[in-house]
Amino acid sequence: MGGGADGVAYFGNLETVSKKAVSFLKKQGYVKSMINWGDKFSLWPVHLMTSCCGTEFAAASGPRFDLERLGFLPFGGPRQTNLIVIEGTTTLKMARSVRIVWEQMPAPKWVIAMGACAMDGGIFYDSYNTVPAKDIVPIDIFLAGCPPRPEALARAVVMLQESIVKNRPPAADIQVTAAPATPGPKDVVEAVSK
Amino acid sequence: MIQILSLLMSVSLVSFIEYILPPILYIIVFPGLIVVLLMLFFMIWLERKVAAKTQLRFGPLYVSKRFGGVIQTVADLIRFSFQEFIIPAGADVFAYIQAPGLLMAFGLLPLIFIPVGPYYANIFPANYSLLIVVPLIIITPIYVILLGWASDNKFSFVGSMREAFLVISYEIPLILSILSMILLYGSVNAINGVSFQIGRGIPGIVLNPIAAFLFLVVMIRTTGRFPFEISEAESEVVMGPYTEYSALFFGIGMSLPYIELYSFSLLFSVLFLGGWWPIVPSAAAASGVVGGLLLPGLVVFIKALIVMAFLVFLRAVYPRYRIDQAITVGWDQAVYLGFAAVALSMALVWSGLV
Amino acid sequence: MSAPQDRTATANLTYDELAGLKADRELVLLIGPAHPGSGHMKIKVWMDGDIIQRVDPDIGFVHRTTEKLSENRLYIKAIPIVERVMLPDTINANLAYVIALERLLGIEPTPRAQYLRTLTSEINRITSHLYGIGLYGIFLGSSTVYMWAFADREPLIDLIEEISGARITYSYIIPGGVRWDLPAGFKERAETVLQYMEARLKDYGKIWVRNPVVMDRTEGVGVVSKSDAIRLGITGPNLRASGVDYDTRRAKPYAAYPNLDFEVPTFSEGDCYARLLQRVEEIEQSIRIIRQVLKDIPDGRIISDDIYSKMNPLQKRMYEMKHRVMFPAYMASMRPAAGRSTASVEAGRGEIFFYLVSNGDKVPFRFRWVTPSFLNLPFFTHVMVGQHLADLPAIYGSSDYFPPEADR
Amino acid sequence: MTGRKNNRIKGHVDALATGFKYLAEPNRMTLNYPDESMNLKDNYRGFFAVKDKTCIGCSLCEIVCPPKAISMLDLTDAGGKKKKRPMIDWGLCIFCYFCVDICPTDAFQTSQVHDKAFYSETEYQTVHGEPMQYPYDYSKRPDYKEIYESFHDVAPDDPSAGSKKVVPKFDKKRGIKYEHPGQP
Repeated sequence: MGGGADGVAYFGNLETVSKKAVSFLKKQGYVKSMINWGDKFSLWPVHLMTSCCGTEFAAASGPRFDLERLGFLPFGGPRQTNLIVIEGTTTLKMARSVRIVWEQMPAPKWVIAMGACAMDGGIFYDSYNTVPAKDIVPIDIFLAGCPPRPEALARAVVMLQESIVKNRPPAADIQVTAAPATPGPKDVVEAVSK
Repeated sequence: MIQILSLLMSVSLVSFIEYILPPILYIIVFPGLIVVLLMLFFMIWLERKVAAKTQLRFGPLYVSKRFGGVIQTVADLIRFSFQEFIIPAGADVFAYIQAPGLLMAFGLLPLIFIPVGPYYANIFPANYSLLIVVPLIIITPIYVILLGWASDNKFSFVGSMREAFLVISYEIPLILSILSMILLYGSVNAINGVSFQIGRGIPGIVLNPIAAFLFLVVMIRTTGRFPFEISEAESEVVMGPYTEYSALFFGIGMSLPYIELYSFSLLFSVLFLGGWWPIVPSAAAASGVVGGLLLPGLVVFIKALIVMAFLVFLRAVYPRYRIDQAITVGWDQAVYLGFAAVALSMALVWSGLV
Repeated sequence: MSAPQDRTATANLTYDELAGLKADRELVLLIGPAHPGSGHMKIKVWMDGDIIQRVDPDIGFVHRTTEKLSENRLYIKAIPIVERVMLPDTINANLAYVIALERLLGIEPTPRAQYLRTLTSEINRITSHLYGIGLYGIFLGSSTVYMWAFADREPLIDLIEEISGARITYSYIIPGGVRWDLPAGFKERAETVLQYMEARLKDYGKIWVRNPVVMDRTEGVGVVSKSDAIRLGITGPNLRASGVDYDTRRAKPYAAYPNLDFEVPTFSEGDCYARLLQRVEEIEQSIRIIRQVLKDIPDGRIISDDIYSKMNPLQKRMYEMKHRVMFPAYMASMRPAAGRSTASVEAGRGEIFFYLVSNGDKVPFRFRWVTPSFLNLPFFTHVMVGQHLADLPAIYGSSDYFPPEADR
Repeated sequence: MTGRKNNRIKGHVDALATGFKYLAEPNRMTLNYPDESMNLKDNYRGFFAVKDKTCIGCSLCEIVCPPKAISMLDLTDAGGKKKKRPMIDWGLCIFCYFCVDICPTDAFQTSQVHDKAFYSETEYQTVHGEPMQYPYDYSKRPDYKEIYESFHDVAPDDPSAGSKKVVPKFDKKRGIKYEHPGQP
């Protein structure tokens, strides 16, 4: 424990110390599988309604499909969550919010691109105001349909859980997607593998 | 070194059981840390499950299908523990980091002063228990305010301001409610209060229902249950004071309302539900660990559990009040009710009915 | 932070300096677009203490350029586009567009198709109102009502799914008629669902509508007077909750509505509670309409002869076998004669207005539509001033505003 | 239900009693999805494939497709004759079934499969292998013959095939309940 110049006390450099500790712990096999188990059953999507698939997202958390069974609890703030479900089209204006929310979220984070609009553009493929979701954030699961049925969202969550258990790293760790200053449909994705 | 060893050897097994084990049991096991932790896991799961049941669905299930997903909170805790901890750029770092810890500490502190068995008097000074518990309960929300203040977020700020307003407006009803019971029992020692109820055979909730109702309302407010879940209102101020907190610190912060709920419920069952009645340990058994501590403690705990279950069930029924309505209730009707409760107690005592 | 601490220091300040102090006290909140109480929009709120001074909604987060897209595509391709804009209420958007298109083409749908359009439209109206009521629950903090409303949408959604083969985006109504006929035994199943819905509405009354906390939160909050409602141009249930008896189903009848007997409920108070009750009442009326439609529905073809005659023999055989309309190639090459047409339809949130101009080409020359949510937008900025911060979600939720619909 | 005068105490009691009623007698309508899945109606609009023999290559489906998810491929069959066949991009398809309905020969093989998700773009853009370009980007079109061979006449694989199939039934009291067709 050291003393800062202007009367602020530091516990070392908190960020580096905690990162070192976490990376050490994560190398231990049993710890890793425990973390995976925790992540698997605690996928909390952030409240980010990008478009109209939000109605089916809402129905998926509703009683008939009740994704809370799988530990999927929609939550308000981005700081406490670890999953974004991009619900349909992202417009140029919304793309910035999506990127900001994604960057506000703490580290192991996943993204589900829900619906045709988030995949290749769907019916709005040639609109001047929409962006494919993969140009904004790295995406783990793509989900077909317009809008996909709630079961399909459940399928995406199940597939995400499987990939977590199989130690597949989140797409955020593999791809480095540069945030376009003004993201547009023709912006090139720079996917750099580690 | 040798002196210490000889001292240890001189401590016989009997004195170990009599003098050293009970405080350890009391602090670590019950109603201390381990039970608090288990209660926390269970209560958060129960809240989600009860709400889900009322809402025509299952709630957490797949994490352990056979037991209805009872370890859901454990999974959430593990996930929170290993998530990235983010300190916002504008936050007051020192306050931001220490606030959740202090919150936890002050949330746990009242537990020491709530007697859960007659044996309690042998370990801790119980003579002023009610006088100590009240300020300890009231002081905790100050750290909630600190939490919001340190975060440098407007929603946290608004949320902590709401918390501050509500704390102030519900202090007087809480004090009046406890005061009326102190007047009735003629003692600030909660053990005397329980023996009063056991001796008369009437629980406090029947003796002074106004005070009990008022205490319940204050309890709902302080622990942020619906319809008084105002400082964390998700659709208004996101998560209120907790908006910027991530990872384990959020877990610590969010567990506070449940710890408060626990201490309040213990206090409620001691003050109003007859404490450890129907188990009335004899004088000999009262000084034993099992008869004096564990069995009465279990009874108090079960009563507290029922109270907690009722309070978490309210989530399924009510939306939330507006802040000004809640404050008006606190300063207006609740204070009148408090005076009525005190008057009722005085009338009971003076008329010699109890 | 520079506010003077000394009490006497403010005594001699001029008005402008005091106003500066006030600006120092002012709190500006940016609510949205990733805020649990905002939906797909950003609301900028200036507050003095807990009182809202000014509200500036920043819309356009879901602007998907439907008008421009439709002007570059075949007429038939606009059906899915208009649906995506009003996702809780797709049938009504679809119906409004198809009515405008039919007027351009000069096609008249068959009576049975008219009844089927009314039927699906009313079922969709119930699901749309339930969607609004459910989200209002979230805004006021009651997750139970949200869950219940979304649970009770499901049987109704299943009913339309039986007819149209999709959960939300039905694309059911086409020029000249509808795409599928009623399946066997539909009437009995629909009656079961309606009885279930009626029983559930009583429980909604107990836990939500008559709940004292809800009444405290909504009564007298966000009051829109009758004259204000007309002046601001708001529409739909919000307009009727302010005491204006205007319903497009009555004023400009379409589909099978002229033959049906139903009431248009109105409330005079114009506050959030009236808007909530308005939706509950309209659900009851919709149930009544659905019963009548199922009783009175005439037999016959579900597609007009204009379209049927253009089908090839295989498609005609498919229609006779499966009661399912196959598209003749004409659907991909519709060229309405030059002209213009309009259509108004009462959707769940209010009146949709369509304006189509054709210059004889296979794509529309002008495609213009006005959606109800956009018309309802001015009213909540109007009434939020002077209310508490906590009333913002209460008013927003009561208006049942759906941002994608407003942004188009 | 519409009156405004309300007894507050009765209101609280009613609300709590209704809550307790549903707590004591849970009226669940949850489908346990990954374990159970619904049998949808025959006309449900799910994933579909092309019947190669029936297709005459008239391109009507390509013309009518609203999101341009269908693009016609120029292929040569075994006899060396040129033919056109539709190719579907699931990243664009909105399941409106305009293509299915406009087909003059009813050449689409429909299914009720509706719950497909993909780990990467390469998986969905043809379902079977090589990624397809955007339909309007004709300059980069590769030879799709092999892909098409593996694609047509193949019913889309159902991710929920292994789960228990249930049939939703309407109920006056519970709204929706599920019945297992296999059980009596």
